[in-house]
Amino acid sequence: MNVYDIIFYLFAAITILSAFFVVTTRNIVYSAYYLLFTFFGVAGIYVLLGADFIAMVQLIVYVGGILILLLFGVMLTNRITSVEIRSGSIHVVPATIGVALFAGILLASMWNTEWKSVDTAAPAATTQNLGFLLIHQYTLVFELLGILLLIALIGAASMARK
Amino acid sequence: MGLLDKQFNDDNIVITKVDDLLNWARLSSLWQVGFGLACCAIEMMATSASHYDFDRFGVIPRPSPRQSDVIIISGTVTLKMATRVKRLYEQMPDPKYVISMGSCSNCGGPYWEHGYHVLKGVDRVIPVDVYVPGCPPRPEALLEGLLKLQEKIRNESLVKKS
Amino acid sequence: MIQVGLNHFLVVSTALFALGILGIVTRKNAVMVLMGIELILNSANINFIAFAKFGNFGFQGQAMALFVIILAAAEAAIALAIVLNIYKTFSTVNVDEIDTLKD
Amino acid sequence: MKSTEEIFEILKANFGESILELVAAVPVEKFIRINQLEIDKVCLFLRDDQDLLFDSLMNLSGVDDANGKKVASENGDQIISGGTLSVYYHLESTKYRHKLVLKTSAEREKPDIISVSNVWRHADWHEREAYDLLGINFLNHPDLRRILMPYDWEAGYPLRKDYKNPEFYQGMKVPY
Amino acid sequence: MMLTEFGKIFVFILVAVFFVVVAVIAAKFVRPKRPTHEKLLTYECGENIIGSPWVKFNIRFYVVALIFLIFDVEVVLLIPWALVYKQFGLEGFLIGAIFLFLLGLGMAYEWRKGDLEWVKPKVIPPALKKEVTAEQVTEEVTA
Amino acid sequence: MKEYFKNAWSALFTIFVGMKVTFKHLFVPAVTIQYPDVKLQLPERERNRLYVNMDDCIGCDQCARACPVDCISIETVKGLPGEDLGKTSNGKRKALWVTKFDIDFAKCCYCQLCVFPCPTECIYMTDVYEFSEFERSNLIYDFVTLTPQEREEKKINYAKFEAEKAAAKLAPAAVKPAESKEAPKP
Amino acid sequence: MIYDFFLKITGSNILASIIQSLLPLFIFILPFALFAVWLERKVSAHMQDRLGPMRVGKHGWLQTVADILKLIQKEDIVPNDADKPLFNIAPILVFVGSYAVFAAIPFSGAFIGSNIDLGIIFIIAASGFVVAGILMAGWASNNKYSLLGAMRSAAQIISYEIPTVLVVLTIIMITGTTNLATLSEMQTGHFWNWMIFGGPNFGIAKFIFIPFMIINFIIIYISTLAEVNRTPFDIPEAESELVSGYHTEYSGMKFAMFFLAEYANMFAVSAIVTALFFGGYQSPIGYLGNLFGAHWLIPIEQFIWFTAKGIFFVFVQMWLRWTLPRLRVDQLMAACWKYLIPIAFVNLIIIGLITVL
Amino acid sequence: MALKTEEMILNMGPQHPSTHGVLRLELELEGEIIIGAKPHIGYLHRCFEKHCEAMTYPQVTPYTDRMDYLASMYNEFGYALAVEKLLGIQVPERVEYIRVIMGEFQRIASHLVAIGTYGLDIGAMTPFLYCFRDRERILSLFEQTCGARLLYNYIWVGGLSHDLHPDFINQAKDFIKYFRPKIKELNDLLTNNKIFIDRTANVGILPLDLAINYGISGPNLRASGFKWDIRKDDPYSVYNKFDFEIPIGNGTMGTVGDCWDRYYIRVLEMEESLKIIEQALEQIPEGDVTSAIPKRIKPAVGQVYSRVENPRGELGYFVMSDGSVNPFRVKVKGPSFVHLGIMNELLKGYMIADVIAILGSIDIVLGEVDR
Ligand code: SF4
Ligand code: SF4
Ligand code: SF4
Repeated sequence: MNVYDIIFYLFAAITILSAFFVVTTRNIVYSAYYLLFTFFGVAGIYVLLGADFIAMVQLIVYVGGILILLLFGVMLTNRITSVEIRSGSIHVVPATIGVALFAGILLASMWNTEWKSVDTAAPAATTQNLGFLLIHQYTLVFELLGILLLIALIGAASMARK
Repeated sequence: MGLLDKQFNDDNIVITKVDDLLNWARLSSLWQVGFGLACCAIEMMATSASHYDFDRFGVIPRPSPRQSDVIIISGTVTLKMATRVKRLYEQMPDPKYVISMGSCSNCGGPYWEHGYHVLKGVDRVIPVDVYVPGCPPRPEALLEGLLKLQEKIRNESLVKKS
Repeated sequence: MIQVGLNHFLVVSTALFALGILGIVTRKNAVMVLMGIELILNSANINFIAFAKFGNFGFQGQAMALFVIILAAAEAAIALAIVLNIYKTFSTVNVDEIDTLKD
Repeated sequence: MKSTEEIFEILKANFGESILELVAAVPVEKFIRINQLEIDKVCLFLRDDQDLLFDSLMNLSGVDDANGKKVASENGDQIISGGTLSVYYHLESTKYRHKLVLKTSAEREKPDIISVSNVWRHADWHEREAYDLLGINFLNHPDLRRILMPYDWEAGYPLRKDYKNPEFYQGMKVPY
Repeated sequence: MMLTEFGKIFVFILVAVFFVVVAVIAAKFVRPKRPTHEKLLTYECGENIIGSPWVKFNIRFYVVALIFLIFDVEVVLLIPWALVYKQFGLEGFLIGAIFLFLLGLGMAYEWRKGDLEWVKPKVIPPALKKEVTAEQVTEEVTA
Repeated sequence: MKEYFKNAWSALFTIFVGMKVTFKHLFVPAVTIQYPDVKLQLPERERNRLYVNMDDCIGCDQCARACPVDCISIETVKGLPGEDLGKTSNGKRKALWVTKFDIDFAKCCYCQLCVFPCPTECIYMTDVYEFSEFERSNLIYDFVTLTPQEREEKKINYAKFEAEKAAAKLAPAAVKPAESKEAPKP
Repeated sequence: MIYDFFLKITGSNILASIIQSLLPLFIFILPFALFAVWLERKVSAHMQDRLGPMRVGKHGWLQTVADILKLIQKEDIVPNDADKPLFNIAPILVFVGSYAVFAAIPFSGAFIGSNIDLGIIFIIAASGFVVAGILMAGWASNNKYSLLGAMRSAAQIISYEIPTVLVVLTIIMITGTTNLATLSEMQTGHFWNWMIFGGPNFGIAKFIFIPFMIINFIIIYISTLAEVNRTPFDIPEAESELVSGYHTEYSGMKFAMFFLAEYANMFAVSAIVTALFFGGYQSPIGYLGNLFGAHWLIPIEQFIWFTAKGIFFVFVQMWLRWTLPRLRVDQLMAACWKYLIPIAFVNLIIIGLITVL
Repeated sequence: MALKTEEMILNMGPQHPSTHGVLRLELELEGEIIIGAKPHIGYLHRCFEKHCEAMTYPQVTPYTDRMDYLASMYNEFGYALAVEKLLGIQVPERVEYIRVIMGEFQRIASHLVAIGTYGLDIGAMTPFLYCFRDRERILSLFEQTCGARLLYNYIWVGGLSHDLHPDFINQAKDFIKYFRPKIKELNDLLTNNKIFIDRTANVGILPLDLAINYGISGPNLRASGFKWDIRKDDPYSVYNKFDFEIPIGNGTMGTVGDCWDRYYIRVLEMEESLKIIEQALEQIPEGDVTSAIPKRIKPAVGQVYSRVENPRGELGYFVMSDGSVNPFRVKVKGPSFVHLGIMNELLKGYMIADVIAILGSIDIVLGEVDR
C-alpha cells in the first residue's frame, strides 16, 4: 500500500460513508451537510484520477453552488422546527433489497468485464487541454451549453418568481 | 471539567505561574457587553470615546453577551428591566464580572426612596464585583472602577479556589 | 498489496449510484430526491473520468464530466425551482403527499 | 388668536351650556371644564372648526385630585374614597397660535373618560400613560394597556395619592 | 513517492481541522463549565423568544443563489477557454464571446424582470386618517 | 445611463473624501488623557464626593433637609450646659454633639443642594472621584470625629442629664408627697 | 523551495509537507491575526483621535495575546436549542475554508504551500467551504439573528464571488495561466510590469490596458471586501441590526476561530489582490540580494515584499471600515448585481478584444 | 413573490446595540420587511412624577436632569420657567442670557450625540467618536461652570446655582472657533457620503399632517417642512433678542421628511445655536444670578403648562400646585415619548436595517420616554 492507495481508500470511505448518511439521515439539513463531504470526497477522487480541473469545478459548482442552493431550498421549504424537517422515508426495506440486488448485478458485471486498463500517467495542463477541446472539438456543445444555461436561468428564475 | 473548575491545594510554582498568566489575560482583555441603561450609559459612552478611551484597557464593547466578560450596569435598573439584566448576565460565559456603575445600580440612587419601579441595587439580582459611586461617575471614576476590578482579578485565583 | 486500479473507482461509483437510487426511491422529501440525483450524477462522473484515465481516452472523458457537472447545475436550478413551485401550490415537498394531493 | 373666553362662547353656541363650564378664577391658566363623556365631540369640533383649528394637542395629563374622603385603612395606610380623577388637555393651533386648556373629571370609583385618541393620535400614548399611572379608563381607546409599568403589575396605579407599593415583584424585593 | 501539489493542499486542510480541534479541546482543559438553565437559552436581547427562527425565508435568497449558480457554472466553463483562446485568434475569442453574450443576455433578462432587485422596502407612506370618533361605547356608558 | 455612472462616481468620490478625512486624523495627535498616569486638572467647582468638616458642623440638619435623596442622616445630642463643644471657624458656638453624620454615597446624586443651606459652610464637594468599592456598605461614610465610645458616652451623658433634669424637675413634686406621706405617720 | 528543504531535513515527504503546511499557520496566520487585530485597533484608534490598547505591553502590543488567552478560558456555551453537532463543526468548516486558501498563496518564490496549476481557481473553490460553514453556524445556532445573518452572509458572499471570478477570468485571459506563482513570476522586474500597469507586455496594448486594469482592480477589491464581510459590507454582522450575525451564539474558543478566520481571510484576499495586480512577491525596485550577489536573500526579501503589500491592503480595508457607514442589504445586492457585475463583464469583453486584436 | 414568507416576530432590545437605551421593539417581520412594530417602553421608568410629589420645588431640579440626560440644562430650564410662571416672578437679565447660552450649548452637545450615534447606527464608527470628542469640550465648559459633566442642577427656579466662570466667555468663543470647521469635517465624512445618503434618503418619510396630529415637534417636525420652533413662535426667556434661522427640511437628497432631512436639520441647528451663542456672548449684561431665588417656594393653588424647545422638541411641564411646598402634580410631556408613538406608522414596510436608520433619526432618549 502506498500513499496513493491510502488516500484513495480515505476518499472512497469519505465519499461512500457520507453518501450513505445522506440517504439515511432523517434530518434533511444533516443530509445536505453530508452531501458536502460526499462532494469533497468525489473531488478528491477526481484529483486521484488526474482530473484536477474537474475536481476544482466540482468544488466550485457543487460545494459553492448547488449545495448552497439546496440549503436555501431546504430552508425555504421546510418548517424546520417541527417534525417536518425529519423527512420521512417510504418502503425502505423493499427498496433497499432492490437496490442491493441491482448494485450486485452491476458489480458482478463489472468484475466480469475485461476493461481495457492502461494506467496513464497523470497528464499536466488538463485545463489547457480541456480548453482546446472546448474550442476545437466541442465548439457546438460549448455554445449549446451556453444556451442551455440561459434557458435554465430564465426558466428557473421565472418559475421562482411566479 | 476544565482547569478552571478544578481546585488545587498545593502551592505549586507552575500552577501559580499559570494562574498569574491566566489572570493577566483575563484582566487585560475585558470585553464589555454593549449595554447602556440610563444617564450613566452616556458617561460610559464618553469613557469609550476619544477622551478617555476604554480601548486602552482592552475593553471593547461586544454586541453579544456570549463573547463578553464584563457587564457594566450603567444606570437605573427598573423592575421591568431587572429580569432582562439577570438573563443577560446569565447568558455570559464564565468567568464573568459585573461593574455596577453609578448610584442607581449601586442601590437605587436618587430613586431609592420613592421609586416604586426601581430596583434598589442591582446586587439584588446579580452579584456585583465593583461598585463605582457617582451620579454619573466621571469617566475617570469608571476607569478607576475598572482598575479596581483588574486588581481583584489579579488577586483572584481561579485555579486554586478554596 | 493491491494496486488501486480502475475497478476500485468503479466500485466507488457503483456504491454512489446505488445510494443515489436508494435515496430517490425511499425518501419522501423532494429536495432529498434531488440530492439522490446529484449522487448519481457524481457517480457517473467518476466513471467518465476513471474510464478516461484508464482507458486512455485523453481528455474526452474529462470534457464529458465537465458537461455533466454543468448539466447537473442546470438541473439542480430548475428542479429546485419546480420544488419551490410545488411547495407553493401544495405547501409540502413530500412526494407521496403530492401524489395524493394532485387530484 | 382667540382668548379662552371667545372660544368658550363659540363652544357654548355649538354644544349648549350643560356640558361646559368656564373656570377663570385661577391664577395663570384659565380652563374650560367639559363633561367627560362629551369630550371627544368637543375636541373634534375644536380640531376641525375653521376658526379654531386646534390641530395640535400639546399635552394631556391625568391628575388625581385627591379631593375625596381620606380614611385610614386597618393597617394604617391612607385610602381615598370618592372624589375625582381629572384630565387636563392643552390644545394649540399651529395656524392661529392660540391655546386652550380643557379639563374633564370623572369619579374616582368609575373613572371613565372618552378617549380623544381618534382626534389626535398624539393622545394615544398619553392616555395609555394616564391609564397606567392613574387608572383612568379611556373609553374607545384602541389599545388601552399598561405602558410604563410591567404588564403584570398588580399593585394598582402608582400615581394615585393613596398608592401603596408592594413588597415583592416577581420575587424581587421592591422597597429599599 | 512524492506528494503531489494536491496532496499538500490536503495536508493543509488536515492541519486546519487538527488545529481547530486541538484548540477547542485544549481550551476544554482550562475553561470552566457551569451551565445553567438561563445561560443555555437562546439569546435574543434578553427577551423571551417568540416563535422559532426557523421560518421560511425570503425567496430572494434562493433566486440569488440560483443566478449565482448559473453564472458560476458559466464562468467555470470559460476558464479553459480563457487559457487558450488567444491561440485561436479572433475565432477563439468569438466562440467565447458568443457564450459570454448568452451570459449577458441572461443577465439582461434578469435585470429587466427585476430578479436582481433584492426585496425593496414596500412603503406606503403613512397618511393621516381624518376619521371621526367612533361612538359605540358612549351609549352603553351613559345608559 | 447618466444617472448610473453618476451614482457610481459619486459613491467612489465621496468615499475618497471620507478617507481623506480619516487619513488626516491618523496623524492628528490623540486627545486621550491616559487616566491612571495622567490626571485631568479638575475645575474648582468640581462636584464629587462630599466632605464634611466636622469641626465646623453645628449639627443643624439643614443639609439633610435640603437633600432630595435623603442620603444624609444626622443625629445629634445636645451638649451639656457646662461642656465646651468648641467654636466653628466663623465664630459660632456649637451646641450639639453630632453623634451620627452618615452620607451614603451610593445614594447621593451629587447635586450639591446640601451645600448651599449650610450655615457654616462646612459641607462641601471635593474633587475626589476615585472611591469605588468592592462592598457597598463601604460607601456609607461616617464623618463624625467622635469615637464610638464617645458617642455612646455623649448619648448616655445627655440621657443622664435629661434624667437628672427631669428628676430635678420632678424632685420637688416627688419630694412633697413623700413628705406628706411621711408626715401623718406619727 | 522550502518544501525541498524540509524534505532534506526530515527525509520524509509527508512530514515535510506537514511541517510546511504548519508553517503558514504558525509563522504567519497566527502572528498575523494577532498583529492584524492589534493593528486594527490601533489604526481605528488613531483615526479617531484615540490611542487604542496601551496598557498591556508597549502600546498594547500584547493585547491580542491577552484576548486569545482569555478566550481560551471562557466557558463554551452551546445553547440548548442549538443543533449541537453542526454547532461544533461550523467553526472548523469556516476555518478550514479560510486556511486552505493559504495553501495556494505564493508568499515568495521559495515559499508557496502548494504550487498547483490551478492556484487561483482553488482559492475560489475553497471559499465555498466558508459559505457552507457560515450557513451551518447560523442554522445550528437556532437564533433569529444568527440565521438571518448567516443567510445574508451566504447570499452576499456568493453574489460577490461573481465579480471576483469575472476579474480573475480577465487576468487569466491576459496571462494565460492560472498558476499564482507563474503569475507572480510574470510580473517580475519593476513595478511597471505589474498587472495593474498592464502587465509585462510592451507596446501600445499595455497603455490601453491600464484604465481597464484599474477598474478591474477596484472591482475585485470591492468584491473581496464584501466577501470577507468588512464594512461597508458587514451586513451579516451588522451589530446595529443583527447583534453579531452568525456568530452571535458562539463564545470562547469557537468564537476565536471565527475571529481568526476573519482576519486570515482579510489577509488572504489582500494577498490575492496583490498576487493578481501588484506583482505578487516581486519587488518593485529590484532586490538587494541581486545587488550583493547573495541569492539566498531574495526569497526572504520577496516574502517581506509580499507581506508588506498584503498588509498594506489589509490596512486599506481597515481604513475603509473606519471611514464608511454600512450599506443596506438591498443596496449591497444592487451594488453587486447592477454595478460590479455588468462593469466587470464589459471590462472582460473589452480586454478580450484588446488581447486578440 | 413566489413564496409567501412566514411572519416572524423579532425582538429588538431592550439590550440591543442600537435601540439607544432600553427600548424594546417587537417587530413583526415578513421576510425582512416590517409589517408591524410595537414599541415596548417603561424599562427605564424611574417614577419622576411620583418623586416630584414628594419633593419640594427646588429639590425637583436634580430629578429633571435625569429625564433627558442628554439635555439636562434644557430640562432644568423648562422646569424653572414653569415654576417661575406659576410663581409669577421675573428673573434678572443676566440669568436669562446665561440660561440661553447654556441651553444652546446643551443643544449642540445633544445634537452631537444624536448625530454621532446615528452614524454609529448606520455603521460609521468614526463620526461618533469625533462627535463625542467635540462634545467633551462643551462638557468641560459646563463642568467649569457648575462642577458636573452631565447632570448639572444648574438652572434653579429664579436663578442659577453659580455665576459664569470668569474665563467662560473666552473659552466659549474659542470653542465656537474650534467647532465650525468640525461641522464641515463631519459633512465630508458622513453627511455627504453616498452610502449614508443611500441609507437615509427616502427612508422613514414623515408627512407633515401626520406629524402634527401625532404631536411631533422639534427637529423632526421641522424636517417635515414646517417652520415651527417654540424659540421663535412662542418665544420664552430672551430668545426674541437673537437673530437666527429655523432650518427646515426640504428634501435635498430625497423626500421632505426623510431620515436624511431629520439628520441634516440637526447639523444645521448646531450652526444656528453657535450663532445664538455668539450673539448672547456679545450682549450678556452684568448682574447677579442668585438674587431672585426665592427663599421658600410655595406657589398659590393653580396649574400651569409651560414649554420650551428642547433639542428633541417641545418639552412641556404641567405643574399643579396645591399651595404647599411640594408640587401637587407634575406631568412632563417629553418629546421623545411622543416621537416614539409614531414608530409603528413610520416603520411599516421598511426593512430591518431601516428600523435602525429611522429610530436613530427620530433621536429618542429613553430617560425622557419613560421618565
Ligand atoms: S446613577 Fe445617576 S447618572 Fe447614573 S443612571 Fe442613576 S440617576 Fe442617572
Ligand atoms: S449632593 Fe445632593 S444627594 Fe448628595 S448629599 Fe448633597 S443634597 Fe444629597
Ligand atoms: S448644614 Fe452644615 S452645619 Fe448643618 S448639619 Fe449640615 S453640615 Fe452640619
